[in-house]
Amino acid sequence: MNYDYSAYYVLLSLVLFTIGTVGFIVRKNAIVAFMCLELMLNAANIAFVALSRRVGNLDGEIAVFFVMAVAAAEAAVGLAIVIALFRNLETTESSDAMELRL
Amino acid sequence: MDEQLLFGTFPLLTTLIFLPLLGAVTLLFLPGERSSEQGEGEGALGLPVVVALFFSALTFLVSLVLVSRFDPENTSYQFQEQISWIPSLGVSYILGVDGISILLVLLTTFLMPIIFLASKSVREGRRGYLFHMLALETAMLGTLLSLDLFLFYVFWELMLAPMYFIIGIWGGKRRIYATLKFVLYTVVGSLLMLVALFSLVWSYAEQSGEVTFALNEIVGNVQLSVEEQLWLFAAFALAFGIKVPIFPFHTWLPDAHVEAPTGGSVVLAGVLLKMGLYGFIRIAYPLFPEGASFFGPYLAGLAVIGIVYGALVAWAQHDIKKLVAYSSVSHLGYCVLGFVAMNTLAATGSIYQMLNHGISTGALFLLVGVLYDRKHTREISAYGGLAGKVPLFAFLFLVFTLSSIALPLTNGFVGEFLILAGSYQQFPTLTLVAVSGVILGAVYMLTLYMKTMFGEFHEERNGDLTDVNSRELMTLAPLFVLVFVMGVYPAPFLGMIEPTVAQYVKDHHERTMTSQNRSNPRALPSGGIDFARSPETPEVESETAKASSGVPSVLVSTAQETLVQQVSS
Amino acid sequence: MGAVLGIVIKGFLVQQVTLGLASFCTWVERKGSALIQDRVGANRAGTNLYVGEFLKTDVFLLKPFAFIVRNLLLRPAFAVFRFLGSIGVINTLLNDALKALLKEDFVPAGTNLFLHALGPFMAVFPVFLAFGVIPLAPDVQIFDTVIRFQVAEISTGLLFLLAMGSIAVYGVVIAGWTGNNKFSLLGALRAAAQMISYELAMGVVFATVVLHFGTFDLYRVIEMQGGSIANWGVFFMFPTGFLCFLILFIVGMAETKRGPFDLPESESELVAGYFTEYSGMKFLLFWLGEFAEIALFAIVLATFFFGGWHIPFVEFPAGEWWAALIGHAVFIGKVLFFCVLQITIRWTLPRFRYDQLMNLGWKMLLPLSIVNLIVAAAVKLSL
Amino acid sequence: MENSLTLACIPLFPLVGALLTYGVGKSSKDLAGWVATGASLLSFIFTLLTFQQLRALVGAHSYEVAAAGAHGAHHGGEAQVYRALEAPLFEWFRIGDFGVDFLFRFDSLTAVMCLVVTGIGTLIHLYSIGYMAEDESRPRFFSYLNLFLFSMLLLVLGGNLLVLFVGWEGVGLCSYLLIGFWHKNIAFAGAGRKAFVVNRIGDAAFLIALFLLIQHFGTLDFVALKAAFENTLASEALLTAIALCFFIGATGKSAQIPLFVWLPDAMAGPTPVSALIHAATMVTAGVYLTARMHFLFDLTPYALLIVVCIAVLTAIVAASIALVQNDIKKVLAYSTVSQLGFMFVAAGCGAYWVAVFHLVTHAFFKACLFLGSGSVIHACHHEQDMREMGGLLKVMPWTGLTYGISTLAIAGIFPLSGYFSKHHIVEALSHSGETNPYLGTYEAAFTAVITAAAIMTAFYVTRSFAMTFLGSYRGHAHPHESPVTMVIPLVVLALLALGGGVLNGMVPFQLWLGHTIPVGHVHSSESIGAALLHSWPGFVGVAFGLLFYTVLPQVPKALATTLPWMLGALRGKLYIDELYGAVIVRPLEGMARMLWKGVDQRVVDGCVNGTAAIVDVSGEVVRNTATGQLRHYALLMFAGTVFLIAFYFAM
Amino acid sequence: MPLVFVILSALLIASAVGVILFRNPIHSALCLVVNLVGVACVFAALEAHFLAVVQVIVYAGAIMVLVVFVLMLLNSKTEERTLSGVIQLVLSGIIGGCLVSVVGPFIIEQWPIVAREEPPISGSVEALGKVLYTDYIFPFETAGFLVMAALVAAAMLAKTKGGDPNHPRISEGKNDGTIQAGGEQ
Repeated sequence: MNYDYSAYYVLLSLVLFTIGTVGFIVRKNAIVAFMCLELMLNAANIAFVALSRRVGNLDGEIAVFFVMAVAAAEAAVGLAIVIALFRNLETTESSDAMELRL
Repeated sequence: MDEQLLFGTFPLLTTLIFLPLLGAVTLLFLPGERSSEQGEGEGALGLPVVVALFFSALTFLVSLVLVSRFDPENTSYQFQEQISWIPSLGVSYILGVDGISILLVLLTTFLMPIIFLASKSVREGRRGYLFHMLALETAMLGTLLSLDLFLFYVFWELMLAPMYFIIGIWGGKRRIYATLKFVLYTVVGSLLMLVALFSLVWSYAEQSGEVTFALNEIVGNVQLSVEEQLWLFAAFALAFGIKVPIFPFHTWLPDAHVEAPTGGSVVLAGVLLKMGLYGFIRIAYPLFPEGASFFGPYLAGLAVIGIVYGALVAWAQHDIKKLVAYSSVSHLGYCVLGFVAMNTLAATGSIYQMLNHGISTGALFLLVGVLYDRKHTREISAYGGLAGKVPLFAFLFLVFTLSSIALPLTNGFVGEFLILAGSYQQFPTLTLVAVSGVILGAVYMLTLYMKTMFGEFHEERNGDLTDVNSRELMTLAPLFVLVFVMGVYPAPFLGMIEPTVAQYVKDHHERTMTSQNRSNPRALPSGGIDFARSPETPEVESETAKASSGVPSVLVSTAQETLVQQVSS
Repeated sequence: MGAVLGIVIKGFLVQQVTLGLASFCTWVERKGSALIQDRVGANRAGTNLYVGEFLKTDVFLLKPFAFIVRNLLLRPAFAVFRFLGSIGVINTLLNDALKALLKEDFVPAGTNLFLHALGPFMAVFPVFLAFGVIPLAPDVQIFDTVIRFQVAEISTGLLFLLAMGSIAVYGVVIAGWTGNNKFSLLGALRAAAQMISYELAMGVVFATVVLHFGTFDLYRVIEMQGGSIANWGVFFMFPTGFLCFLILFIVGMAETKRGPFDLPESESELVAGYFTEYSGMKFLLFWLGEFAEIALFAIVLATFFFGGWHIPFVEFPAGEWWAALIGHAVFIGKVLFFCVLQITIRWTLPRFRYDQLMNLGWKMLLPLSIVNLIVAAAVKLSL
Repeated sequence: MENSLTLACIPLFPLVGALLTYGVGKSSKDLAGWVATGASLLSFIFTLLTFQQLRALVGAHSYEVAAAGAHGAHHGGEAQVYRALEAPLFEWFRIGDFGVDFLFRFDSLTAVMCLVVTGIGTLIHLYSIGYMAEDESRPRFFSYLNLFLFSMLLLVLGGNLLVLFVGWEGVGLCSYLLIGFWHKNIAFAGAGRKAFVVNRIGDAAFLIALFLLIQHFGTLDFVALKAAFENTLASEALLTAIALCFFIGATGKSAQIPLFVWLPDAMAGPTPVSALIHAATMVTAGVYLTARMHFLFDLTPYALLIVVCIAVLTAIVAASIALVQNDIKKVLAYSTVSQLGFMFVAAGCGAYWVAVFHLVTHAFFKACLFLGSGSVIHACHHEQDMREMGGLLKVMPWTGLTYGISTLAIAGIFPLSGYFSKHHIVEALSHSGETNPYLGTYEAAFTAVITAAAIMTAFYVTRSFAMTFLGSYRGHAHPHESPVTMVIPLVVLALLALGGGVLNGMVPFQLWLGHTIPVGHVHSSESIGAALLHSWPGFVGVAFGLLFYTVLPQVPKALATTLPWMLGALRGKLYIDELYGAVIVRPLEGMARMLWKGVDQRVVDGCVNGTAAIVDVSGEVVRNTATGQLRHYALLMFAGTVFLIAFYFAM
Repeated sequence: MPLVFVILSALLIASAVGVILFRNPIHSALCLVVNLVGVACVFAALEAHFLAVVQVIVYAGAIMVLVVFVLMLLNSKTEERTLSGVIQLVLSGIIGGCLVSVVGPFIIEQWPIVAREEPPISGSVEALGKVLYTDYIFPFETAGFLVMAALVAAAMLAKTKGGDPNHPRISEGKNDGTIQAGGEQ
């Protein structure tokens, strides 16, 4: 007799997601912001797996698999951009990259 | 309304409207403007002007034909043309002319050739100027002749564009501000009108089942609740009120006039200002009798304020054109007062005064144009004692000033007298105040005349002034003649207006009665004395309210007057 | 509760085997390199240990014990000790360990203390963890409970190895960065780049191998290699198996950053690569980690391609304890063979240039392994 | 009501003359004068012809009727049958039942007026040829004079109130043009404008009266109105209102108390203008109107009371101001205002024919006085101040003689016309109590005031005669007798002033007017002795005048020193101009400027530009949220999503 | 509340907070690594073994290495605590709190804890592989393309345009690794 604790896991993922978002908003450094993004994605993955287990089929896990693929791609491009940014502005502070502002 | 078939096979009204447009287009195909610009000397008119003149004169001829075939006795719309334009929307291309619009059409086609004659003063980009003027003429004629609400609105908006360019490009220093203000003012109003238009058509469609913009159909049988009528009338009143500058919405007029080129001012004062009141006559009053009778006294009040306010402010002006602009506000105040009084005498006077104002103010602007072409300034202080130097100019200026302050034997007096006599029946107290306008009118016009024409002459400043040359005289002569003809012998003109107006007023009172009986049974006797001439219709309402004055006249005694005071809530 | 205790015991045993292998490799390297370079190698340390006055006691009562202990116990022990000293074991294992322990733990100025310590830990920890999935001996059946000499019998054993391989990169990177000087940083960058690029080839090779064996669990892989020698990994679909072995062998060398691939800590250019700033115990950890990794790859080669504890043409009954013992010995033998092989290669081939290293990794191994995978897949499907 | 062709020609000649003079004036300036005078003469001749036709028409019935209706009831009994000649030109306009047609009607009252207008008009045309000889814009002057005649004839001949109004305003226009003739001087132009505006105020009231008539009686034609008023039951308040509006119009035109300020300033125009317009014709329009609308005024005793009060007040005030004026034309101007007061008194008492009679006689001697002063001014090279003149009788005998006769006439000495009309006025005033209860109460007071005014009139007119013609010449120009073209009109007018009284002497004047307006019973002519006795105010005034200014010149100086403030006040025209300026003109100007600057620009434009500004400001505020910081955008997005989710769940 | 869940969630939350609060980027990076491994453990706890390992390999092994790599390369300094930063932290914290407080109860009542008899499916490699290559083959291929595109993009972005003039590239054959005569390297 084992209980299904998916609700707690989803709650955990919600908390992690919120922390990730807050981090993304607060941190000025582009790379840290990017990391918070990863945090958010992982939170989503947890929820996926927990609920796929409750539902009973593997769709959730497949989704996680694809999320990881996308996260990897995104990481590559994101960091490339950060490097390009650094090369131009000599800084990784997202708050310094304000040229687009009117 | 008997459905008058197309006049013979020749669509007279459509040609009238689109002839100027044809002229405008041919203007574009003329040889390059550079060459013809330097070419002609002072005397000869440029090719574009000749072409423009030809087309406007042609239009004038067509309008003369129209007038000659117009049967004054038939009060319904004549020369009707009806083609369905956008069937899905129920919009059709309906044209028609009746006693009220016939003379305004004539005025428009009459003024345009004069404006083209006077367009010499426009130096650069004259072809564009002429193009816009011709386009404007089409729009104006279209507005006057269209009997379909949608078509009316289209032409109403079309009038704006050319005027915007005329003032915007060929205007004075602050022209951008002035033209923007003018357009924004009018557009705000007309947008409200559009909304009201659609809600009207929608509610009519609900009642009658089929969507149509045709004025004839809607006017007769649309049943709107009193409140609906009030709101819709208010929207229309605002749009038209702005165009006729009724008191609070008039501030665009002085700016537009001051900054507009001479031709622009003439057409603006001559015709465009009339469109507002024409809108009231053609659309607002027939469609919403209840709203009209409720707002009537307020409009009259505003009109009278406009008269006195316009006159006083004109008196304080230093710029001639601004002074004349404010005088227009005052004159149109009379027209509105006359029309709102809603009896045959006043309404006929109002329409007649619209014609007179077009002529006298148009002429005054032409005269100011003459001075402006020579000295390029409109400041009254810049002139003085010109009577000795330019006697012909002084004489013409005197005649048109007198026409403007409604001196008997000039056209102004007939219109003003009819308006005041008629409106006295309806709004006695307001008319007393309006009569003061006559005095103030004399004050500011004669002050203007005295400051410019009399007093000592500054040789060094105005020494080089030359009197009115032949071309300018050609523009002013027809107006000069008209002033006296319409003043001494107005019968033919009034003959055209009076029957339709009489019918219009009677219809209005009937509609007010029917809509009142339907909405609130408490019978409110219709305002004003009905001067309807047709004896055969039973004088229902005037019979009951007539005191036994024993006087053979059909008029109603003072009892009537007091009744009118308490306005239906 | 029993399972947990079992895991703890197994974990301890595996740990001892790892340390044993690591120290053996250290010794082999020290003496092996000497042998290859035709020099004597370490043979002095510990050779001058005689009993002498040791445990001579005036206390009368203790004299007999002392005598027994000195002659029966100490004297042979010291003889063995001297022998070991002469072959260099004492020098490499005991002295070096002691020296590392006693050396001053130097931390460069301006770096983050915690990270400086974390570096070596992150480098070593994943390797030891990887040993958890390796079956050291065949099962032993004792009164109806089967003992499997494998700490974690998880279905994704091989993947776990791969994961641990990728985690190891952190240690190198952090170490390099906390060294706070250009050389260590460059060393770390090179190491990281090298490890990551060779991981790719490893991944693909593992895919081919799994394609053949059909499972990630190492124990079952070895079981499948039972029977005749033909079942050995090396020989499946003949060229692919051997090719996998070859690529994996090279990748192994690269992953451990030794041998011809030891650019990161090459003395001539980068002083000591990413662990230049490390001394004392932290340096020892790096060193141990390195040798454990050599042992790890040796084990992987042995299990996947040479049939683990299987002896060709001989079958042992399952579950017997003595069979397990022989199997383990066989398995350890193979592993030692590969360790020695790696070490000898290290001391023979010159160091690759960095671009040659990268070319080899990206332009030769990776395509080869992919082709190999495709061929293997094609063949497997066609069967 | 027979139609007569000649009637239509009367106003035609001056109209054609006005255009012709201007045309001719282009070529030769002198000829213009003669053309204008010719046109005026032709018009006079045609008036005589039409007069004959009317006499023929009326003559047949006049005498027996007159005899029978000896005491025609004031309420216009059917005694006199109304005879008139008509010339309907065209129908002006017809709206519904209310129609107005351009129609001339020539009855006995109009005849008298026409004769006066065209007669004196022609004389003054003749006179102004000489007077304006050296002014180079003469053609313009003469065309304006002819235009004035045309307008005045329209006013007088008008068959209905609207045509009368056309003439009414036309005359106002011509007075504006003529007063401001020498427009180089801005003050003269200002005087012209002032005259026109003040007239316009009167006209406004006139218009209101017209509207009331249209509303309640539906027609403006005199005959129709008269019939309508026969048995109307309209409330008296209404009728009084109409009457008062007409009276305000009359005061505007005929310069009574509230609106008389423009007449003294009108002296800025050339003297013939003053003579023709501001003495003989235009100013009398008010009296003519009252006479013409007698059927209305008879029904409103209260209105008549107001008319008499104002008339008496005007008479006494104008006379007192005239006492101290030094400018010869100003003296005559105030005397005109005063005499008009006399006429309105007569009209107010219901004796319309007396008012008309005084109007006629006044036209003769006042025109003669003005022309006399004109020739004096002409001689002294436009010197108008009497203190610069003196002893001109010797130099200018003819002008002096005619001026003397007219002085006696205006003073009301027996044999001259002045006495007769003035005497009848006093008499009418004393009997006014019978017909009008209101007047009864004030009868005595009014008679006293009027007699005082008569004395003052005699005094100041003699003073002006003495200061200009008697004593020694104080000016430094060398005056000489005026040319013959100027002297002839003077002589003719002097003779008319002398014999004017005869007109009534033989009763026909009163009877003649009886055909159109109620004239009451005919008095038997009184004996010469009584007449001499009744003209005592004249003798007293003349005596004192001569005494003060020839024999005892130091008395007026003494008076001046003892009562300086009164002298100053009178000389300053009782500061009425300044009063009007302060109370009406200045505030209006201030309000105009305030309305323009304040309301128009600040309030209305303020709102318009205000809305534009609001859009600007709000745009600026919103723009600041785009800080360019990635974090801020992220925060906003996060907040937004949370809000949405919360909202979703809250639903 | 299972013990494993409590420990893991505590670990995760602590490491997550660590990621956002550490001022030195490297520290937060490492915290994230811990967090990722924690997530892998959660997957393992939820019987999704393949995902756990893949998580470690992909996230911990590849992405974080890249991140640390870049952090090292750009040696970003520790951020100093600014007032606006604090304000934003508080503000977003509050908003985050709202989110949790709003969605939390919904989650709990949406998926109540319920006893389950039949053993939950195990996320073993075979099962996942079977599903992945049958039902989800198309998304799998697109994921492949996506990653490929990302790599190309990253390469393009990070590559210095035309290389650094004074450091000619080895691959272009211009630099055989020996130090140029000019001495500058």
